Amino acid sequence: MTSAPAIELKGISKAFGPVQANKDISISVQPGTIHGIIGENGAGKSTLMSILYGFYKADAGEIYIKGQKAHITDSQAAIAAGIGMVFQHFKLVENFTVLENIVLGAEDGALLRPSLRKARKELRHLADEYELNVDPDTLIENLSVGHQQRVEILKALYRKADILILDEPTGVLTPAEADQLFRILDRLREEGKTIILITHKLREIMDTTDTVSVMRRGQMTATVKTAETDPEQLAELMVGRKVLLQVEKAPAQPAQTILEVENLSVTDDKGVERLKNVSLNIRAGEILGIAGVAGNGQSELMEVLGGMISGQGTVRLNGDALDLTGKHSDGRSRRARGIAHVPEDRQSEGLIMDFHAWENVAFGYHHDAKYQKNALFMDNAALRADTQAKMDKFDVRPPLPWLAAKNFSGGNQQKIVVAREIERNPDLLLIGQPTRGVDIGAIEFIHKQIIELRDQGKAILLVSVELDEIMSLSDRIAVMFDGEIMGERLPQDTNAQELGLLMAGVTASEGAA
Amino acid sequence: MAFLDLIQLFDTTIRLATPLLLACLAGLYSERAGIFDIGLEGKMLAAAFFSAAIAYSMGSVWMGLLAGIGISLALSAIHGLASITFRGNQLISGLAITMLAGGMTVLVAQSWFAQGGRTPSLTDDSRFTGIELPFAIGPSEAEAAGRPLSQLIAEAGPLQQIYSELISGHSILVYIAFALVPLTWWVLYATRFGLRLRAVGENPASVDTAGVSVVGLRYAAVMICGVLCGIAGAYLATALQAGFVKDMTAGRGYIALAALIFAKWRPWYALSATLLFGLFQALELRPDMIENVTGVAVQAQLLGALPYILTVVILAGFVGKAIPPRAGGQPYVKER
Amino acid sequence: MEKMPKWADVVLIPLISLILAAAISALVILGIGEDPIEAVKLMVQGALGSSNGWGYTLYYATNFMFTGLAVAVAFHASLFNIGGEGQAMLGGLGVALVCLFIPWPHWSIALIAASGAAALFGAAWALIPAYLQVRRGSHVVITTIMFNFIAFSLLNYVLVNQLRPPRAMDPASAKFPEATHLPSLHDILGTVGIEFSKHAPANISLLIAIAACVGVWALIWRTRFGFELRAFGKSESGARYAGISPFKITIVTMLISGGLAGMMAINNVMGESERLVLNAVEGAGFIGIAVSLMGRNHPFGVFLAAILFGFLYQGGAELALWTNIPRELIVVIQALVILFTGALDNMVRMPLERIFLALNTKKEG
Amino acid sequence: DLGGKFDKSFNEAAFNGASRWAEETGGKFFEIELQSEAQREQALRRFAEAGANPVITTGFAFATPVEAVAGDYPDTKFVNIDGWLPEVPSNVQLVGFQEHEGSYLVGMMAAMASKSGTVGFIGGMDIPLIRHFGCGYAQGAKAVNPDITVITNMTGTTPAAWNDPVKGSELTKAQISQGADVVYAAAGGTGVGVLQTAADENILSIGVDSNQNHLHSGKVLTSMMKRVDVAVYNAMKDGEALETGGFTILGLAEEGVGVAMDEHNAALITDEMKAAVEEARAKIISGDLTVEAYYTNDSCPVHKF
Ligand SMILES: Nc1ncnc2c1ncn2[C@@H]1O[C@H](COP(=O)(O)OP(=O)(O)OP(=O)(O)O)[C@@H](O)[C@H]1O
Ligand SMILES: Nc1ncnc2c1ncn2[C@@H]1O[C@H](COP(=O)(O)OP(=O)(O)OP(=O)(O)O)[C@@H](O)[C@H]1O
Ligand SMILES: [Mg+2]
Ligand SMILES: [Mg+2]
Repeated sequence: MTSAPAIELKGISKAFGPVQANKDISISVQPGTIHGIIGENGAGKSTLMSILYGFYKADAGEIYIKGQKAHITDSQAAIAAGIGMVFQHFKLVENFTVLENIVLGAEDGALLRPSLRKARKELRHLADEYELNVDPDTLIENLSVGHQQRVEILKALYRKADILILDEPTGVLTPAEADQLFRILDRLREEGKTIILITHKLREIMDTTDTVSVMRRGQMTATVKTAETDPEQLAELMVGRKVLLQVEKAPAQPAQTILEVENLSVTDDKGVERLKNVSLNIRAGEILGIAGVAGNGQSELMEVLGGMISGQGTVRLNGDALDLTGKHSDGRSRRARGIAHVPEDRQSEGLIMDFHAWENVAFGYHHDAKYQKNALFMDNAALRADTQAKMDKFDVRPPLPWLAAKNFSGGNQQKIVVAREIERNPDLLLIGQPTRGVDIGAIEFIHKQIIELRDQGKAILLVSVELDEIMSLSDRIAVMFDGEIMGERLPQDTNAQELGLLMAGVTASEGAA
Repeated sequence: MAFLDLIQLFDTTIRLATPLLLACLAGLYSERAGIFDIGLEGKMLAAAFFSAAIAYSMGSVWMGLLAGIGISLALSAIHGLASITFRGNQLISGLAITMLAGGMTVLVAQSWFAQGGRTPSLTDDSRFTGIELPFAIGPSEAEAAGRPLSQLIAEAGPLQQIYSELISGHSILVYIAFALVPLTWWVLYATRFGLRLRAVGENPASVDTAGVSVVGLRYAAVMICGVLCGIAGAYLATALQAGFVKDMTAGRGYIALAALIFAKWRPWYALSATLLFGLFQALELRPDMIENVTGVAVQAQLLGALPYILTVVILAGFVGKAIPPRAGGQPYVKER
Repeated sequence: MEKMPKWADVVLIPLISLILAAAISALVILGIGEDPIEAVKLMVQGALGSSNGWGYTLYYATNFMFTGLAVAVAFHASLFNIGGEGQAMLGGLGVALVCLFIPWPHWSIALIAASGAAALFGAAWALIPAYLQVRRGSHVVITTIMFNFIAFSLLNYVLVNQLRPPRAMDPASAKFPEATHLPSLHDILGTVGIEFSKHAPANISLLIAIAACVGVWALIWRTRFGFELRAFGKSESGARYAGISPFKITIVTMLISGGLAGMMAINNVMGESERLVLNAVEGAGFIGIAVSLMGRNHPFGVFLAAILFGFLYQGGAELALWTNIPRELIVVIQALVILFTGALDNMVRMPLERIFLALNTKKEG
Repeated sequence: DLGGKFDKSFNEAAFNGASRWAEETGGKFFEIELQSEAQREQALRRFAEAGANPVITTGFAFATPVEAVAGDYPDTKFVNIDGWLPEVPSNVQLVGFQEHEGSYLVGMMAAMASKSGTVGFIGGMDIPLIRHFGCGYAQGAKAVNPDITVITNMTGTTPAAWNDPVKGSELTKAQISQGADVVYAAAGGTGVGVLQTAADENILSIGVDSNQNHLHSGKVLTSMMKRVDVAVYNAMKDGEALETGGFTILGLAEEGVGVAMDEHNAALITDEMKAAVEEARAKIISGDLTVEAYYTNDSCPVHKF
């Protein structure tokens, strides 16, 4: 192929205040191909695409579209250049109809009615052509996530985009929905459209893309033909060194049952049942891993056990029932009972970003007797000393109790949370996404801590969307789909494929049938 | 209670509801675009003063109206600067603007006219007077007949009473205010601008990624708000009254805000809400009417507080739920 | 990495904002044909030049400490209490009832009871908006605005129909009995041999206000409740994780906030006018917002800002007395301070951050 | 008082009295217009300390502060107009007016001028003083026409009622719709709105305190003048010689109250009116006719408020 590249980026740089999100990035993408971009959390993928889409302004660099230098000053210019983007977080107006969302910004004139009429016709046309069916008159808030994504794609197509950027489109989709998405993408590629696909999932990259670029810490580390690479190489490029996929650990020695969960259900404030009659138990000295696509009830399970939301059913800790709805159903009561909780979202839940590190080390445990000076006041000096000790032990860098949480890097923030929870010496540790957005060194460290806690005879409930992490840490694996436990497996008796099917809601029997 | 009494009560209601309606619609544009505005009161007050001051000094009420709109726009620009450009706290900005207007009007009025913070009374050309609609019994008929207008109307048939007393005889600004209701509805729901305006108040990122300027839309909304507050203020000082006195808005901006919540940010509901609150104000002036009808004397203080109490009740969700535009009050930040 | 050193945030930004507000105020004074330098001289002379001036300055400052603390406490829990005005009105009612209807043997006991009543009434008036926010989802900002108006109507009703003595014209209560009159600064300082103006209204409430500053500081930064309050204010989801009850924090914080605003009444109602007049609060509830913003929500900052505003108030009164500058000038200054420190904060902050960032990178480079 | 210096009525009259004294004698006077409660005492003290003598205050709200301050400045004389105190300190003079007498006269004129048999009264703040005005007015009107309807409204219960022309205007319209064709405004700055609306709607109005006939020439029937200016002027003229320690009551006899007749209302006043008013005036002064004061037992014999 000798035609001009559909997209060419030269020397793109972008800083957000002190954070250098993109550093001198150059890539070129051929027309009619699917180009993958992978990279760790925070590598700068979304930023780069947002620059291409005119959402952010680059500090330096040039953009060429079909060989022509383009001045993409805002999204309008990007749309005019034929670029469409489906953001990681959808940009839809929840209480507008599908139709209104589609015409928004692409109206034909000052009056709405002709635009809407035209869009309705065009929409029917697009639906037929690409199998993108959605009811134009439904409100967005009444659509499933998968359908909302279709609206986003339709928005781009309606604007005649022939370059389509998708930012982590499958993170929120079921495997079936994801498969359908990839069929649509194939169709679009056949039409000659150029697609940029951002994802964390190596399988998707291998299956669908023609070429792939790897980003790390704001820089583009490599661009290769998909056919000429393999997942191991990509993973290595992504994190900058060989990944230790296997965690070293001794076999579990489970003892008495610590946690018993029977028929636990959670209904959210919209009345949707998020957790459906879940039953499980964990014994002392074992790690139960929960696998599943994000949004299938794992968060609710953690939250109800951690006392953040209420639920129905029975939960026993060391044989005594926990209060699930009443006065003692909050996080404080859970901690008092010996449950520690590393939440999935450390920035908005696990830490108060504006608090000093020493305040965060007391966060949740601020009623502990050892932190009190007297009946009235807290003992801040003791707290700071305690923090210093924890920071040294967990190798938090920099080891300064006075620093505000927001001024630590993600991995060190996570270490503070993990230190706080593990050092409490709980009977049960709930730990969600322990290594999300954490660098590889910290991952290893945190994994080691989890195993050590297990070996001290504690029960651990681990939730992670990283299948690798689940497989390598857990002593037993439960798979959740749509609020239910689809099945339990032992890591040594299963493989990613089987788990993947369960995660998609396909049970073994169905699979066989 | 006689029919005519009722008509007259409603007539008063219309006059008193007009500034509330204008301010309420002003707030509607701004808040629908996601900019909360508790500074309606201040903008009205500043506009009231400047419209009266300019109308007096130039002898033209239209110049006064323009001046009122102008000063209100200037305050809107400050609000826009604070809440859009500098992404500050919209509530604090609104509050500061109201205080600024409260202080500045008196300060300027005192140094300009030296009449203790008021403007001189406006005479005929420098104020809006009632418009007599065709076929209505108005002052000219009264003059011709040489009898008081009230008598002529009392003798007319009920339809003519409604027409002459209730519908005819208001100042042009009243008719403009009422015409603004369907206009606002149309703008909001039938035009491109309206779609974008509503979208920017719900999810500004959706507008931004659609290639439309969030800042531009929000400024436009804030400016429309300024224009309407300007008219509201000018109405107070040059139509309802003939001159400015200190603090003459007397909390109307806040009542309008209450009405806006009551109206769930919708134009037709805004009309009903402001008419209701206008009726409360009218009844406050006619305690005899309530007493005649209900047989109990209602405390004037209670009537005065009713709009606020009702708003709290509505806000508390005991009677229908008022959900504000989702992005309301939050500055749009795309880069931290 | 911090974008800016702490001292710049705590000292430099408010200072620049204040200078901007002062500069515009000076322009306003010039605009109405007066001399700003003369005006400042007169204000300083009138407010700080004599013990009488100080007495008034401190009297006003006492009011503002209470209302400023009220706003600041709520701010830490991310609640914006605009209802200080109404809460202080109700506090006044509490003080009046206690002073009028119970025969007190000594001012000290009366003061304790009146403080309690003031705090109770103010807190009660804040309770409803707080409850409606946590349980019914109505925003305290709007409800407290509404409650200011409702408080005014209520007070108006009570004063006109219940508390106004026969034959009196004012919507005001009768004078409180002698036994409830509080010692003024003159009396207090007299005991240690310091001459102080006899007539200035500053009174023992000042000491209570200062104690309240210390108390609020300890509450916010030294107690478990303060810890929870600040955590809740910074991150609601974090608070939910830690088992901090939003209901408890919101309700208790607003009670404290309303109570502090109500406590203002021991200064203006019990200490100064010694009767309850209709507009006793005179906007101090709103000034509390300016004071809190200016003082960066820290009790010590509130203390300093309250004195600054007390100075502005007394100085402004002097201006109105001896020049043609109306008292509304203070309202303008107050509005400008709120505008610059509160709403246009980023206008000052963004360029400063850029400067510090540039300095830092240079240092590192 | 809080109505503002240029309310075209009460406060303005006081200011005019002071100005007249200043012009005539070349003396100097300090003045301040208050917006704040705590300031009342402060201002009194500052004036007293600055050597002002006498210190004159207008408005009943000053009575209490004057009482509080007076004791501290025994050498300064204080005057309060309209105030009432149970005990008058020795250096304080309280000036009161027989407003009901003047109001009686304008009530008579209103009744004579009314064609509809309904006259109106719009008061400012609802306080005994204003009812006192209204009561005299009603008595006068009923004296002329026993069947006359007198409609009364008060603007409010707070000091803001002195300064709310919008309400004044709406109340006027409400009274007009109830048939009133003469309205008497005893409402400070609010009266500006009353007179304005009356003129707009082509009915007659009656001003108060100052002579307000000129505000809408030919539309203001008359004004019930309360010679605050005279009281202020006299107090200033007397200076240190001012008698204190009691009440001064200024009635028709002392020319403290009266009706305004000038070129602006000449056309409206019939000879019959003039004669009736003169007669009543003479009778009241001579004591042949007593106008009941509202204060006597806090109610009005001919009207229910
Ligand atoms: N609007 C913003 N303001 C400030 N910093 C930002 C902003 N958006 C991103 N960043 C920062 O820029 C860096 C790159 O972020 P970006 O979202 O591009 O990463 P990503 O590769 O898309 O990560 P993820 O896989 O988590 O989506 C991160 O450190 C992030 O915190
Ligand atoms: N003037 C101020 N304005 C705003 N925040 C402040 C101010 N002074 C201190 N803080 C903040 O208040 C918190 C505690 O302050 P505090 O006064 O307790 O500290 P300290 O007394 O100096 O420290 P220590 O607790 O060691 O005695 C810290 O988060 C600090 O950053
Ligand atoms: Mg991303
Ligand atoms: Mg009419």
